[in-house]
Amino acid sequence: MSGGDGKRGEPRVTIGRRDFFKVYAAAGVAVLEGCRRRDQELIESPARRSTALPGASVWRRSICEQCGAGCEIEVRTVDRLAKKIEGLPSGFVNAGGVCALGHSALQELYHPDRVTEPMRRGASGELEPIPWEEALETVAAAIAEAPERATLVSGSPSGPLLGLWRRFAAAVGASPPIHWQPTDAVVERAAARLAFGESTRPAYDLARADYVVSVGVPFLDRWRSPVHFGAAWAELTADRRGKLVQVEARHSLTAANADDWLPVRPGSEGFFARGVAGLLLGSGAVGEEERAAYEALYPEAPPDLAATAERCGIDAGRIEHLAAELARARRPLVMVGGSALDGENGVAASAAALALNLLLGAVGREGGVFAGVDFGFENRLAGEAAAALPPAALSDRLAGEGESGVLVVSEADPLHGVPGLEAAFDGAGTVVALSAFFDDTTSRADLVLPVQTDLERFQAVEPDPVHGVPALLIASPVVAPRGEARHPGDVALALAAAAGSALPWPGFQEAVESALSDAFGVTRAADDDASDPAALPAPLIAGALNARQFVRRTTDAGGLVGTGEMRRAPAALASGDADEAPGPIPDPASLPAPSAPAGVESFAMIPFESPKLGDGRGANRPWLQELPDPLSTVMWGSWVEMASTDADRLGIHTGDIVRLTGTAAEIELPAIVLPTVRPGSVGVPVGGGHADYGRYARGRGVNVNALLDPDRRVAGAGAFARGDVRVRVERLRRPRRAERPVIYGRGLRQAEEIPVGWAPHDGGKA
Amino acid sequence: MTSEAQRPARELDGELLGRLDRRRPGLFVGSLASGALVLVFLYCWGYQIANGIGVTGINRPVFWGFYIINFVFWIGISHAGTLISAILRVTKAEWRRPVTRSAEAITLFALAIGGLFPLIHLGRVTIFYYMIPYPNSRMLWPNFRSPLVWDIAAITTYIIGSALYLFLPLIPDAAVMRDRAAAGLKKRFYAVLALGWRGTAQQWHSLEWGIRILAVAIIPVAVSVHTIVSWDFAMTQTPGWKSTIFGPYFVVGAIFSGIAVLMIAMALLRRGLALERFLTDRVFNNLGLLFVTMSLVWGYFTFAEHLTVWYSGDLFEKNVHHVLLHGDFAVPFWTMVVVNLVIPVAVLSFPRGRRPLPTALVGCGVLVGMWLERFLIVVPALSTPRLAYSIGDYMPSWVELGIMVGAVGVFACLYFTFTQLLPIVSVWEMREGWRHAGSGEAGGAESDDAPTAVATAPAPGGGAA
Amino acid sequence: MTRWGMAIDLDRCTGCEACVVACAAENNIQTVGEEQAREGRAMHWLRIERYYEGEFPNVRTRFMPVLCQQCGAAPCEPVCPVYATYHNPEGLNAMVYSRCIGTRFCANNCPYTVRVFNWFDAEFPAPLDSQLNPDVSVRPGGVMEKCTFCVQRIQAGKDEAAQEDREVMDGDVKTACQQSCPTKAIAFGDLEDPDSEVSRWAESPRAFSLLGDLDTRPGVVYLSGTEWREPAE
Amino acid sequence: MVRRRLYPPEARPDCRFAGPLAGIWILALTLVACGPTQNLPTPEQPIAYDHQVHIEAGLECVRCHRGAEEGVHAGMPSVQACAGCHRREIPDHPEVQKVMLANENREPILWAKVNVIPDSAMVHFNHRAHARAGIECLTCHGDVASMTVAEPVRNVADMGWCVECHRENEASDDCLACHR
Repeated sequence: MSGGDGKRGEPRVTIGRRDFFKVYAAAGVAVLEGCRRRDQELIESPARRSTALPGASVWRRSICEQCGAGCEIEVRTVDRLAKKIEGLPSGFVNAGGVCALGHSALQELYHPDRVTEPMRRGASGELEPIPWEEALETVAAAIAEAPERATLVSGSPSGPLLGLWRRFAAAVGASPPIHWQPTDAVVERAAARLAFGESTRPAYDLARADYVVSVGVPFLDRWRSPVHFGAAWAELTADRRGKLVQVEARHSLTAANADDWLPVRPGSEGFFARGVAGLLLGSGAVGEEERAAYEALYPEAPPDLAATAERCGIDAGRIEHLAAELARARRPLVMVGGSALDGENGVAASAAALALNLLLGAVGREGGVFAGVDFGFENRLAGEAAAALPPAALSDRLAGEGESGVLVVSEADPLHGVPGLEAAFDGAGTVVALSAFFDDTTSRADLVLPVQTDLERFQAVEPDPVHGVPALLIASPVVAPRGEARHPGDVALALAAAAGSALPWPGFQEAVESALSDAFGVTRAADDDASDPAALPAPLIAGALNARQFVRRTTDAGGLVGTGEMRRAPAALASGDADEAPGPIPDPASLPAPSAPAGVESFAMIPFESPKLGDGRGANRPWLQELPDPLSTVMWGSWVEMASTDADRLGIHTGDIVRLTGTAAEIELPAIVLPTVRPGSVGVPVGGGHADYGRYARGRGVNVNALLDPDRRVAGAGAFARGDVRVRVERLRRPRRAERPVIYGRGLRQAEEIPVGWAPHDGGKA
Repeated sequence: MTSEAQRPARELDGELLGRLDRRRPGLFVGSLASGALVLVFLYCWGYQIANGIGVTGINRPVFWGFYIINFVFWIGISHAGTLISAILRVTKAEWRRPVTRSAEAITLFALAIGGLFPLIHLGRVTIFYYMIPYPNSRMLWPNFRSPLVWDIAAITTYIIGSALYLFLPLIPDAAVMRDRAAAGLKKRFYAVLALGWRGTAQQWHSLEWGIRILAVAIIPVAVSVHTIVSWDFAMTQTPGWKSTIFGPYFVVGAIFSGIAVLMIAMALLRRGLALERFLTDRVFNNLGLLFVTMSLVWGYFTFAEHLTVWYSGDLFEKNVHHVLLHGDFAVPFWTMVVVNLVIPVAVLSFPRGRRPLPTALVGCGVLVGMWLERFLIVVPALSTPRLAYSIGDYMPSWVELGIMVGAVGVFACLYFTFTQLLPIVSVWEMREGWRHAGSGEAGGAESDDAPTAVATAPAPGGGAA
Repeated sequence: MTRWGMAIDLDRCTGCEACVVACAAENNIQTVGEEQAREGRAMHWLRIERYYEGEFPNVRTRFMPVLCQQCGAAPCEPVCPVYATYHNPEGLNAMVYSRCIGTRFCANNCPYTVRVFNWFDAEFPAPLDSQLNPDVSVRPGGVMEKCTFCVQRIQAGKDEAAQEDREVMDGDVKTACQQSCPTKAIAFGDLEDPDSEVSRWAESPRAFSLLGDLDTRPGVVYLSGTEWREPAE
Repeated sequence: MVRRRLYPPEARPDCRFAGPLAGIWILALTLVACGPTQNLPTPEQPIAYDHQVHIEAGLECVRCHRGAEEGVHAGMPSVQACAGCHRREIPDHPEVQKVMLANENREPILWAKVNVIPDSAMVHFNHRAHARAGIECLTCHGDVASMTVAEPVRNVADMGWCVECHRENEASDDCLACHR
């Protein structure tokens, strides 16, 4: 570090104090120096003692509840403030990773527009703050008045919490709560029931497969756990070991990373699966019992190659090639999900795709598909209460005897998900929203109860069994709750008490603890029969002493997780008894083709969840709004992806404002022309255009859900159909400066160019 | 003519100064207008300092914009005076006499403004002094490897040099003004400027030696200044900037624009002060020839620069080259070529084109063209970075435009003030000129007739005594 | 002597951009808002560049995370008039905010366009500011900034090691982006230490330097199995 | 000779302004000399805390400023901690009363920082690193033990001083050691 080394310019050229008076050139300047501002800063004596040193980092275990995946995280706190979220390296789902949405939980926690006190819509029509007790009284009264007409909606991914709501509904005599969850979650269960005879979400062992056909699964975008499946994908494709083929109409992030992309016509995924099945059966690579198992499901003959190619709109050669590679592969695996499931024929389609695994003998095999065994803890809190209802039940109930019935929405935003329900909402009576934000539903509510966000609350989560391993994750709060926000579970219990039908627990944590101790009792009693689905898998609780110690230990240890050995094939197939075996499945081919608005050239619109905003939950975080979409590189707002050929024909250029007209409504948004969009289809991200949801989301972008018709359902799984929407596309105008899309990669006109100089790396030595 | 040669010096002075003193409405209006523009300038700059540099249109990747463009442009203008008048003095061109003073004034003021732009351009102008090498409590020097620090050195030198160069020949005239002014503040002011000039032989002697030494010394300085300015660009690795030709290219461009300004200034002076006898058509003719030569040289450099880039086939260089010649910047580029090369050659090649009016008009065109040239050097290179993903664009904000226009006002304001306070035409040199014209010797050795000048011009101070 | 370096395996990068948000969270990077972003003033220190090859339906998509390459021979360093950016003894391309006067010369001279500028003072409406990382200064307007290789973590790592009276070991310092990457596509450590993970990655035959022919000797190594071709005309 | 020719006796340059100019110059230089290090203000504190008394009572610096040796920040004791002792020690002293009151209301006490490094310097000072190096508290904070109210004795914001000390002790003089 000596003076001479100016080579890379360390500022070594310095002068001692001695020389100070020698040079007088800059007297005046130095005077400026003399009167530098000294800001009067304050330093605080905190009111309470704390063990941590001032300004020292304290890392706290927690669970990310931004989605249902159950990523285990560590939160860095300094002086009782949360600073940074990092993945827990030992996290059983995320193994140290965190996704963009997960990081942004901090901005949800510290959002300037949080709801921090209970509010009621006063005479003025404005929401006015009221004390908790009063709020609870009001709600309880409204429920008690006509419990049978009360409607509960819970959007929390946490199983136990849903269980508690079920218990609550039963206690107050209301109908079971509606579990507000993504369409594909519902459809997958239905499809799994058809294909495997067990209605659990299938778990995929992606990492250990060697040839994966993903039918519409955007598992690198969002879906069930981008972090888990991202890691699995990396393992699959490491050193070109395995291969991923994406069969999806839209060029999703997953398709972008896939080794091969088959852009089938939207809605034809099921047909595609049948076609492939036909080729496999014909190839003779299929064993006898596989063939039998498959034909039990699909007695009639699959469509031939030509028909498939025609219906799916892709080159027959590619389908053949794919089938051949599947037949050749050692550990083939077929995944299904995402946009493939969102159409009206979603169940049939995904069942057909799942059934392929039977044909490939991939069920219950390493590198194959497993039954998503969950921890069964939801039922422990629910007790005898009936199971939760699927999302679509909401519109049925509202459409039905909605009048004057109280509607309690907990941590869900149905009005953003299905704007068509607006009218039905008006029909409903008192609308009560448990929410941390004024989202579309909350701002429409008559009563708003502030709830805590992930990091403020005691968490008990049954994660989505993404790899078939049961788990229960428990964590204590990381930071003190903001304002008067309460735990939704505590609110439920308080409501029950106020409604005169108190549940046996004072709070959610106590509920979880006691339920756990019951669980031990049960399993100790019935250690031998693990088949009892309600029972805790025995290995999980070995050595646990009592509930309190258990909770203490697990909250430190982040939870309770099974082992890979606990994966199991769907019970029905495992037991193999015939009457359990599912009956014939409606052939996707037999379902009607999607309807189009009359008399115009129509496009198939594919609503998709962008990696950053997800279903819209992320829209209120500046980090995510300013995050460029990985493919279109658009920040701050919505866009519609168009194929170059279509755009040329319609005279549309990137940035032009276009109008999409559907049967229900029309929306205007900027177009992004990409070389990767399937001609005849357009892609629009969901999650934009919130009526409210904090300053960063309000009126930002467009809510594509407005184009969805609330009466369209996925057949056989009470979920709203999102896919197969036909829209008309027309160019409106060149954008005004203020409505131009914010495109990050502004050199995208040179998109094909990859100007990267090649040079052997020299280890960066200077 | 000869009659005039006999008239006493004081009358000549009187006549000339009279012409200078004559209050012209145009001048008044001009001062008002420029004053207004000065306010615009100050407002915009203040607004920018208050709200942050973000009020400009610059962005990533176009980190430099109008401010740097104008910086280079004004420094270029500054070559109108000192350099050219120095050359003229050294070559003893007779017709320089009425021109030099105004030219040197232009230099000084243009430099002052040009030197201001880098400061306006700074993100944190409040600590601009970090760039100045002075002993400080942080015990840090600036980075002498940075072309910007070289700039500071070069421009400061040039300003001081030009100021002296403007001031020396001013001394005798200041003395004249002192003697004409009634006692009071004004007299004191001129007295200070005159530094006790009495017009003795020794004073004349040392004055002329001073001027001569400066005239020779200032030429390399002037050349170096614009070379160093060019190095702000040429020393980087940015495609479109890193080029060995930039040094001479910038100097030529500077002189080119300098002459353009000079042309305009001369045309104005000639009309305004009725100096047809000095600024004859022959002068314009010669200067016109010099002008068209510079135009051709500039054209040659431009051609050479783009040819080498195109020929090299360097990918990134060619990207920049592409947007220039047929891309987003094609229009300004070809406009520049027309006004800088085509028109001057077309007009100035013919004797009729080298008359005051056409030359002045061509000069205006060249000023625009040279501004465009600087624009085309700064923006396209930046908006076309190596990684195509980051390609950007640039649109100046009203603040930048305001400051740009305001700067012109500041210049005009300074210039008008100067003309109000001091003779914009060097009186004693004119007087000398008249004498030469009278005695028929075209620009004889000045050391010889300096005494004559003194002899025939009895020190007015003496008269007062 | 240490030479901090990073290796990025492009074959593992899915372009999910978790790293970008992690970076913003760790380094108090301001979000500039829609209008400013439209001006091209978004301030990500780390961006995922996306490139397409070919035409539908055989389009190949490429993702390349581009951050400050911490060049061994950094073009940005010599041009700064005040030493606000310079090369530190550990091979970091240091950026001293309090010294920066905002000439933006360094950014012009960066071949990777990875330097970003604070056009205005940062805004963190309360209580969003509760999240700000106390180890990282919030930069005022008019100051240049860029990826620092999470220097605050490097310093913390060294401080911790010194406290425990030992040398800094490989893996002691993890950058925010590296930490959050779901596919573990980023390695970080000491390039001088032949056993460090990053050195081992850098030895890979797939390793190359971004714009390597400029000989800026980047401290960031990219790994890619398929050749990244020069742009088409 | 030359001089005489340049300035003949009858012509002297006016030097009327030399005096004032020289005056300004000297003034400027003195200002430079007593640069930023002079006349540091001693801020008003909400409670007249007396260091000397506490030290004489046998308290160590680190007893209250817990982070001074182990942590990045020295930090201030919690109100709870203050009240803990003073429940026994002179609880009725008017100044102590303020503390007790704050403790009852569970509200923090906001002290005025004595040794301030302005935010604009963007310096991240690390106490424990200096403690490790065996730098005495009084090197920067002066002999607080003999102060009633703590007052600044050094301008801790004087970078030159930091750098000199770092050089003498062969600590890192890399900018990033402090500026981040």
